Amino acid sequence: MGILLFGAAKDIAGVPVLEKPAHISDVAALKAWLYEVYPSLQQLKSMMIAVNRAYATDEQTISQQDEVAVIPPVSGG
Amino acid sequence: MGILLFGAAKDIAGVPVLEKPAHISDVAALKAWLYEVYPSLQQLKSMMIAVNRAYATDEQTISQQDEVAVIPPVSGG
Amino acid sequence: MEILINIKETITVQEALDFIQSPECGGEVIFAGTVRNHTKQREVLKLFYECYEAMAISEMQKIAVKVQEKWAIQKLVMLHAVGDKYPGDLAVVIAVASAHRGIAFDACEYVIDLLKETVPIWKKEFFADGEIV
Amino acid sequence: MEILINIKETITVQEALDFIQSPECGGEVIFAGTVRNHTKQREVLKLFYECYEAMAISEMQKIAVKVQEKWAIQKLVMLHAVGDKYPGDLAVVIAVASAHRGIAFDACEYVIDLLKETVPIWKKEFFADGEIV
Repeated sequence: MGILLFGAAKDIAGVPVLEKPAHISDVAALKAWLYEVYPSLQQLKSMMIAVNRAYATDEQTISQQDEVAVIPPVSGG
Repeated sequence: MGILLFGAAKDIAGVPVLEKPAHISDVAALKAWLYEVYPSLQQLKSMMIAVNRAYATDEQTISQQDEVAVIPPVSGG
Repeated sequence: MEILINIKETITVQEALDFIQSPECGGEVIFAGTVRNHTKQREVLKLFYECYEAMAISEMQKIAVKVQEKWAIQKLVMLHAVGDKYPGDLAVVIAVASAHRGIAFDACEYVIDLLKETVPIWKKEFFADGEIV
Repeated sequence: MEILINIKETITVQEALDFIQSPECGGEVIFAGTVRNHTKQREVLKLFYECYEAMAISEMQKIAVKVQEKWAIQKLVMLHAVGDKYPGDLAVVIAVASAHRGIAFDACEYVIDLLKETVPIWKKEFFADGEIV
């Protein structure tokens, strides 16, 4: 599955979904890859990764079947 | 003016208004007189006197022109 | 601070909302007190609220003054029902509008707490077992 | 605890009230967040709310679980609007019903605080001066 992008992260990437490179197997690696491809993401106050609709730690592994999303600082309410 | 009675105080006295004896000139004297005439008022958790629509202290004087009321424990809300 | 104070037979949350909602305020906190069908496990048939209206309005105004001294609140509503009230009926509505939600919560709770302590309104409870307290 | 969670174009306080008001509960606390016509003195034309809906619903459910662990709340409503919202429009409604008003205030404030921290919803602000943030 692709990587879903929301809010400011979507604006920075310019697209709502990214293809996940096959070699990325955990959250830390995904973040590093995102920062490399879109350096502006480093300007976000925070960038969380959600795996299967739940906030994930850097150590969490990611498989091809997982629903992965990039969560910039939320601002609901 | 008469003395207005509300809530449990009105139920105990059995009337909504009492004639104020002319010799009563402060809140403490009014309370003493009320307790004497209606001893059951002593069963109330509290009995405040309002003079001109504001809670009054025992020391406050009462004139014939004042609006006086007996305020048992309130239970609004 | 704009203030709406009212004591009458029937009150609604909507009239409180209509008064406080405005594009200037971001946060509104509303407390609605309804008649419960039980008190300490005993079935309640109805309540009867009476009030010393002139003094009740005056005490509510005093609460509004205290709120104004403590917090930057834009709008405050205090509504209280009187007469026969049945389970599910609204007895009281407090509504507060402020730019900041934290103080709106604080002010709303303060108002209902103080109203229950100082405003001369009395309820009589009519229980299913026949007792009236 | 009965729970109503909803994310949609238009929300109302009334639907929250309809869900929480019951003769079993004495106290209802409602928080309504409306779009303000200014942010830090700058005029706001509109907000646009987007959300990661499946996860937002899941995070709202997690908040409900935490509320249930902390307090004896009977009913909880969380509504959030999405799409274009103009000054005065409702953005969020939280409603809590409980037999005791103190915990209803605590729970309602807890829910809105946590919702703003954890639920994946984002707003874009469209300012009168043309900036979009």
